[in-house]
Amino acid sequence: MKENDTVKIHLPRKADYASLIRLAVSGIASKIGFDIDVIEDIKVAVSEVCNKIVSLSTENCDKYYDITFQLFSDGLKVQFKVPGGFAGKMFEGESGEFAYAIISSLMDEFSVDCNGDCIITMGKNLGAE
Amino acid sequence: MKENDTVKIHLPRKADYASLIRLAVSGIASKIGFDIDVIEDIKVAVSEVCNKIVSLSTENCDKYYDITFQLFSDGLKVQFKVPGGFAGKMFEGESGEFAYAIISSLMDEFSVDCNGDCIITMGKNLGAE
Amino acid sequence: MFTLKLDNQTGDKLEITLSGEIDIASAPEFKTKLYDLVGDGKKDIVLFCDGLKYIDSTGLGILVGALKKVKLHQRNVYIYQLKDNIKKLFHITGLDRVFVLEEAV
Amino acid sequence: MFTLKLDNQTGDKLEITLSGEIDIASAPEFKTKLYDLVGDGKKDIVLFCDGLKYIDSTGLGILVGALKKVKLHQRNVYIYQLKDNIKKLFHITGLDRVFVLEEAV
Ligand SMILES: Nc1ncnc2c1ncn2[C@@H]1O[C@H](COP(=O)(O)OP(=O)(O)O)[C@@H](O)[C@H]1O
Ligand SMILES: Nc1ncnc2c1ncn2[C@@H]1O[C@H](COP(=O)(O)OP(=O)(O)O)[C@@H](O)[C@H]1O
Repeated sequence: MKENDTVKIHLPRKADYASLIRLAVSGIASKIGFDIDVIEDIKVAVSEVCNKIVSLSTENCDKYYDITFQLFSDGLKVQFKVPGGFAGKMFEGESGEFAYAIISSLMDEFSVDCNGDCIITMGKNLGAE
Repeated sequence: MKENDTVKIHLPRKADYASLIRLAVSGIASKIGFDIDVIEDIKVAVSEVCNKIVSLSTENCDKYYDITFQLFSDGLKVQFKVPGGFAGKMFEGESGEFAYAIISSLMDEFSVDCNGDCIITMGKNLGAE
Repeated sequence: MFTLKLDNQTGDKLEITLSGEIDIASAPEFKTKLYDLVGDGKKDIVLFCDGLKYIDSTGLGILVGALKKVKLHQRNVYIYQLKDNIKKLFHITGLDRVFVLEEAV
Repeated sequence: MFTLKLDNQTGDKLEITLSGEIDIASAPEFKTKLYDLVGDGKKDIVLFCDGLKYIDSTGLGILVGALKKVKLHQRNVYIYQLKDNIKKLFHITGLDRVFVLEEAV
């Protein structure tokens, strides 16, 4: 991991920004050198988390959220910080289980670490498949 | 101006992020409903400022900078915050003058407001041309 | 943006073409349109998906909801011509064994 | 990404095709390649730009630098077939009156 650049996007918790996220993920993932199928997988996985953040209501209902991308020479890490109670609900229910299965399968790393707030991390390595 | 969403992008001061900026600007401007030629103009104008931020060295040389997009139902505002001494140099010299002329001409609003740090603002209205 | 088009409707079968992107922005409209057509669930549902470019977990959940309705009447949901990237999502979620997936018509 | 291709070189003329995107990332390479070809500036420069999709103020500055070199020897820079979005930048900056812009060859 020679390089370590961060790109952070701060955006409204609104469904209409889904297409902007897919566009930004494409731009970032293609900079690392992933091929087109893997870029598609990363778009799907990132979008799943964004969708849950947008669609679930939270106690302290922030109007905005951040996506943090860490670019390495050999991979990409994507992080989201979400309130604790919220993270518990994200992967519940039918479509929550689908989301969890999809992200786990498409990404090389996927974790939800809670300590008060939760950090959702997903990673994809270059040349892992 | 019914809606007022903000998208903020925090990114490295590196030349290789130029294409990501153009992609993000396309995604944001197309959400507002600008036509393809106007989107092209906005990409060019935003990129001019990003280029100067990337290529000039500053005293307190931050490795990152922020671009703030405000989306209205009838237009787009883009803001950059840059150190004061830096803003003075951005539009100097031949290519600096070209940049200033290009941004002034392509955008409906363009201002550099300094009070210690400088806020560079550019705006484009929907349906103004 | 997605489109849902009713191609054909017989006594026991609804043929529907899905295309475009079913994401969080378009999911509510997709749910309303699909469930309106499915009604009580007394007909088989056939979905032609060769123009479907993107569907997320919310969209998959909506399809499962439709399946549940028709299963109550011993009917089924047939999904034709999924693109590879979307078929992958059906495999991952096990939904390839829940719906009837077919390559060609 | 851009490409700079030397098409033809005679005693008093260099013909070059530019294509792609000349942005802040590619400008240093563009400057080196162009100035290497221009040398002392004793030849006219002809640039074919129908494949040039993007150029920014830094790129324009580099073109002006080349122009200055050849003007020292009463030579000129001819720019052919600019796309409309780029021709607009030449008008805005007044460079349409500094270079010789031509529609077709
Ligand atoms: N991988 C999976 N993860 C979570 N749920 C699944 C998965 N695969 C299938 N399901 C479940 O399958 C169910 C399909 O509906 P159901 O009426 O039970 O069909 P069947 O009776 O044919 O199994 C859905 O409710 C869904 O929760
Ligand atoms: N709109 C403009 N803004 C700033 N500089 C310009 C503009 N138009 C032309 N120039 C200047 O024109 C110069 C062109 O070079 P020059 O050798 O002076 O050509 P000429 O002698 O034909 O005018 C450049 O140095 C550039 O600074």
